[in-house]
Amino acid sequence: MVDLQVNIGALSLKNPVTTASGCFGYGSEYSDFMDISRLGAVFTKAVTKENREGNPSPRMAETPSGMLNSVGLQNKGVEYFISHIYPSLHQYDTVFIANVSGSTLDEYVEVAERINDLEGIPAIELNISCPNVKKGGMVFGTNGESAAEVIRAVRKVYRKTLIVKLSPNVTSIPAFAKTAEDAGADAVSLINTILAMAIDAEKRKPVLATVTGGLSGPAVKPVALRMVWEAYHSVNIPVIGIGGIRSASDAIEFMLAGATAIQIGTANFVEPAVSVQVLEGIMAYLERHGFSSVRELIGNLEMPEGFERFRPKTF
Amino acid sequence: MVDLQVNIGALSLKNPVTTASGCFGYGSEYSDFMDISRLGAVFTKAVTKENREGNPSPRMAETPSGMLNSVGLQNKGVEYFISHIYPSLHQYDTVFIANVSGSTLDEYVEVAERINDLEGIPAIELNISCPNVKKGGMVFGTNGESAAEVIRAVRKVYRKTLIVKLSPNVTSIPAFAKTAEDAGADAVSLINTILAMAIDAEKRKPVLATVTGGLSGPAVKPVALRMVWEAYHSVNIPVIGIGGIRSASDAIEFMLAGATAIQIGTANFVEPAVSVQVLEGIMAYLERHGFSSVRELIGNLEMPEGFERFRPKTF
Amino acid sequence: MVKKKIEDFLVTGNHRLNTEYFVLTLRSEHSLPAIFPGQFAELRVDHAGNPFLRRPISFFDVDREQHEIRLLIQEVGAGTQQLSMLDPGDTLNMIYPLGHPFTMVEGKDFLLAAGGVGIAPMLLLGRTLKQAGKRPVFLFGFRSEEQVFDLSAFEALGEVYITTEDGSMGKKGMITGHPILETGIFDGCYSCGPEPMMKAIAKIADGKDIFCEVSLENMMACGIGACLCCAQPTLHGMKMACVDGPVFNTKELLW
Amino acid sequence: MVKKKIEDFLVTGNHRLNTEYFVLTLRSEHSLPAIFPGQFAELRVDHAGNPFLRRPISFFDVDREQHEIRLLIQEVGAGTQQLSMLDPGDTLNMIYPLGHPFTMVEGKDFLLAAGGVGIAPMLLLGRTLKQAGKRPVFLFGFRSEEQVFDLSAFEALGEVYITTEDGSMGKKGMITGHPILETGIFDGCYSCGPEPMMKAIAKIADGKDIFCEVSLENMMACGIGACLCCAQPTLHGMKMACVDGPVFNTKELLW
Ligand SMILES: Cc1cc2nc3c(=O)[nH]c(=O)nc-3n(C[C@H](O)[C@H](O)[C@H](O)COP(=O)(O)OP(=O)(O)OC[C@H]3O[C@@H](n4cnc5c(N)ncnc54)[C@H](O)[C@@H]3O)c2cc1C
Ligand SMILES: Cc1cc2nc3c(=O)[nH]c(=O)nc-3n(C[C@H](O)[C@H](O)[C@H](O)COP(=O)(O)OP(=O)(O)OC[C@H]3O[C@@H](n4cnc5c(N)ncnc54)[C@H](O)[C@@H]3O)c2cc1C
Ligand SMILES: Cc1cc2nc3c(=O)[nH]c(=O)nc-3n(C[C@H](O)[C@H](O)[C@H](O)COP(=O)(O)O)c2cc1C
Ligand SMILES: Cc1cc2nc3c(=O)[nH]c(=O)nc-3n(C[C@H](O)[C@H](O)[C@H](O)COP(=O)(O)O)c2cc1C
Ligand code: FES
Ligand code: FES
Repeated sequence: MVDLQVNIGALSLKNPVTTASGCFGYGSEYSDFMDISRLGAVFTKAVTKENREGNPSPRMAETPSGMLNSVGLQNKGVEYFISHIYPSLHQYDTVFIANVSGSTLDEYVEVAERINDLEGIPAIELNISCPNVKKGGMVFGTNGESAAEVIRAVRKVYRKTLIVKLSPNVTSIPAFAKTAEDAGADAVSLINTILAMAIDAEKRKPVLATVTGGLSGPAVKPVALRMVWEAYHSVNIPVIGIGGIRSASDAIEFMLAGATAIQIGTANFVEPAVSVQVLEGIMAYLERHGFSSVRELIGNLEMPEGFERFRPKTF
Repeated sequence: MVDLQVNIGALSLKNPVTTASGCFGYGSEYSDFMDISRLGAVFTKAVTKENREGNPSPRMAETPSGMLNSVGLQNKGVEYFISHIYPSLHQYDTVFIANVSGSTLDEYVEVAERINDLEGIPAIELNISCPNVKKGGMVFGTNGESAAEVIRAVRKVYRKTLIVKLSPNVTSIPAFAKTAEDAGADAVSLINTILAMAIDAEKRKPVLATVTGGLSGPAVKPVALRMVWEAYHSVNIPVIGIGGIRSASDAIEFMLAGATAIQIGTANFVEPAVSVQVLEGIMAYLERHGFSSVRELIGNLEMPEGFERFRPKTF
Repeated sequence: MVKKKIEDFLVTGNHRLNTEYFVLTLRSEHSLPAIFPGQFAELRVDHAGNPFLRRPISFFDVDREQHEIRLLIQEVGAGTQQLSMLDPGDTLNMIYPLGHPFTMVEGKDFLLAAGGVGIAPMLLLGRTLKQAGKRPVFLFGFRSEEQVFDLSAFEALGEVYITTEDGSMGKKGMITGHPILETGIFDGCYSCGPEPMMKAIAKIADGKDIFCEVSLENMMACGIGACLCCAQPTLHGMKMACVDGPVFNTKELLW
Repeated sequence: MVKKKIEDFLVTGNHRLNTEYFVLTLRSEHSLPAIFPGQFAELRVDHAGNPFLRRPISFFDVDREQHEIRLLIQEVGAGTQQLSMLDPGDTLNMIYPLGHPFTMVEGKDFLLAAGGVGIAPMLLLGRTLKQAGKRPVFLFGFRSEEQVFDLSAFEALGEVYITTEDGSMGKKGMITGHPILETGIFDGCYSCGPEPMMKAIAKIADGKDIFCEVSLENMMACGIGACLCCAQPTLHGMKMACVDGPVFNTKELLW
């Protein structure tokens, strides 16, 4: 048997296959289709301080090889999470990582602090990249100073593994990855969705009630892969790869680009058991290629000779 | 007959359907399949000061609903353009717009100056957004000061319609659109390709010899549409919409988002006569919906009530 | 709760009703789980990845003995067009059964009012009502005669009234103008179709103070309550059309 | 220059040769334009948009009387897999004829060396040589016997030698180790297949100072010289494999 274990900061995952925030509920939604306990981790739907109703409908639009969403962090708030959801998570033998969001710095800090007390939650993912809320989210994640500030503030109160989720809607991923590292993050995860838009030509209206939404799915994979590769070469903390993964090959590509673990988002909607299929595909690949540990894949990319002569320097 | 004419600065185009730089050669490549003279304009392949061999192969990778290219501005230089290509353009009854590129500010200026002298070329598109060259291109287009500097310098020597082609690889499109406007551009065109990457999992190598390349095709359309909409609301000069257009509906969506004209790129490779089909589709749409001029479509988007309450302010 | 399944069905029939509608017949190798009227399935249209998402389609009919289900589908875009080209012998992957079904309530006489392809869930609903000893009355609206198909399966269950917008068949106009709405005496009504139609039915039901359930459409990505895309605001907060619906009591809606 | 066309062909046959290879037969309503050996077509695989780009495939055979062309295709990925599922009666959209063909030169005896699906352009080339009164000799490399298919069409044109990597048929090893390369006396050779194989053939030809042309693969987006994706560095600068090639004289290449 190949060794599948990977480390994200102090946190050990039994394998690198995890599910992305907002795309897997809190796990139970998928329990009819697969064994949740086989996952390396589950990243929960965003948790905010208060109950949030999210944005008006329509919140979804299909696009070529992808989709837009403008859910807008709908969730019942951190108290509900602690009292109603957290207790049910113990039934699964996997790691749950809470996706922490907020509209203000204080909200982020408060939620992180509350979750720090939960023994069964060994890590949070700080979501400073949601493009679907007026305040917070991407507004923090696309400004270097705000990003550093919120990460530092959360770092002060949060003593377990702190993962910062980066926005792709920036000029320089290396700059934001470094900001996260310097501000005390134990890992970065990327990408969140790309700010995008769909229009109904016949009705001459935007499809989404919020006009813009976040693009996810296979369409964004090439962009995500580039950003993960850039982040890997810019920081010394682990990188978690996200964006359009729907096959073992996709997952392996992200690990070769430098990801220590990967998250599967939109693909769950199309194939509810896709995460287990990806895990099995990775195992078959490792055996076929004679690797003894999945960690040997991380950043294991043979670079074409002299490629640096041809591309703009981004890190 | 509906009125199809649109204006880009001082330049009048007989219709808004044009072909994108690097995706239509110099027109003649497509003359077996369609009547080039039906186009509103043709944007030529990049023209640089000297002959450029471009990047090593492989230069292309297919991705979900899109492709990566890393051609790298291959062209025979401005002298060759003037002596060999320019004379042949007169045979077509359409507007040719030269896509001007360079590695240094001086190169941009020199090429623009040479092309200013060509009577048959009424406009240039300043390409400060190519992601596939080490120097110049996107390096200018992702830094506000460099962008302003090169546009101002070109503006000084170029006296006809100056279109600036923006890079999508930035945090704020409105900022760069305004920079272009302030520096003297008569119009902005967007988007150029999104910096991206493809990996061959079996070979554990990047697919492209340059590692990264530019993503184009239907996959990028939702991102491009959002950026065109943002640009339209940020500046008072016309916006030319580009990115993943392959049908009349796509083209109309861009015009509703605010584009005065549109460019078709990658789709030409799949359907060589697609631009004429798009033009005919637009005409049918205008008649079906009772518009008398295509200009009535520009920015003609009914906004959902109160959407500003839900999305981050980007302009 | 019935466990949701993901399963490859065998296409055993694909029958064109008219230029817009067709009926797919699908067979399972196994006995079918309990399927209630108003529930739906998420169909995987294409394995090449375009369209990318699954398509939600209601159960039109269920034949437990043959392990067969039938779907009534209207061709509206790329996904339903690809479904229309399925041939017997092909397979179709489905996630099912999904959603909160129509509720059985006290009373005897029920109006089942539907427009266009909203007719789909009404056959199973009518049959279930009839089996429970109730009397379903069907009121269906079409654009014109060409859209109307063989309704004998409905006629076997109860009276069927028809309206067409152009008057080419049945009563001219919308179903909301049909006299049965005034003259008929119902203990409740069920509706599926365009939103303005359902709202009008809901208003009439409200006026008569009778039970009314509607099946709502919404853009769905997952169909199982995971993505939170199909939001439906209700008196009791934001609900998800795919798990809390698609059937809602109109009293709960903020209409 | 022959005008390039974009045309819907009718699929009249789809014949499986083995687990990997199949031959598509396509018929035009019109007489075919001149098509030369080594040229290719860009096939539109799918109308749903995935795979997104066309696929370049060489002409395997041309029947001018029947207005038919045949393509020999190896199933390697999603695109060729979809092509393998075409049935007679389906249509297939092609842009053709594309590319710079093999050149006819002075001399009588020619070696046509190919590996795997590189065999595709060799039938039309062999026939053209034979019609010009020359003697084609075929040397084909396969992985193993299972990959070998009926080669009688080639045998009708000239001698056929075979190697398999595992020795299950013909001579064991690569074609570059076949004795005919040493013992045969040729005025030139043509090659298509994996690059190392073509390089070895080119080296041998160079040693004997005879004419040598190879058909190169490259990633192609447009196939007509517009995108500049299929760059091939040559002694005379950067050339495009789709218009300046795919056939190149090895003297021109920077090998
Ligand atoms: C619970 C439910 C049950 C349904 N039952 C039936 C049925 O029994 N028969 C039937 O013909 N149709 C039914 N529909 C509608 C059906 O899902 C859409 O017509 C279909 O998804 C359109 O797909 P397309 O690719 O052909 O069209 P597209 O070109 O994708 O879209 C055409 C229109 O269909 C709607 N649509 C597209 N994708 C979705 C989606 N993922 N979720 C919801 N709506 C979408 C949109 O309004 C869009 O404007 C049902 C919808 C829901 C939500
Ligand atoms: C001039 C030319 C003639 C060819 N003639 C034949 C032929 O007669 N018979 C035959 O079976 N094959 C031929 N090929 C190869 C054929 O084009 C590829 O095998 C096919 O495109 C693969 O598509 P896919 O979707 O099945 O595989 P994919 O999964 O897309 O790719 C599998 C491999 O095929 C290659 N490939 C994919 N797309 C392209 C493209 N657009 N251009 C070039 N290579 C690509 C890549 O190396 C890739 O790794 C030819 C290629 C060229 C350039
Ligand atoms: C419907 C939906 C809801 C999402 N909700 C969240 C969220 O609450 N918090 C978050 O950090 N990311 C959220 N995301 C982003 C995903 O976690 C992921 O970063 C993104 O979708 C890219 O991955 P994918 O292409 O695999 O889906 C959401 C994505 C989707 C599609
Ligand atoms: C093969 C290729 C070559 C390109 N070359 C250029 C170029 O020389 N100059 C330029 O400004 N843009 C170039 N582009 C970008 C396109 O003009 C266009 O901005 C982009 O492809 C997005 O549009 P599309 O999705 O319709 O292709 C190129 C794109 C492709 C695919
Ligand atoms: S469709 Fe995903 S929650 Fe309803
Ligand atoms: S494939 Fe476009 S130039 Fe050759």
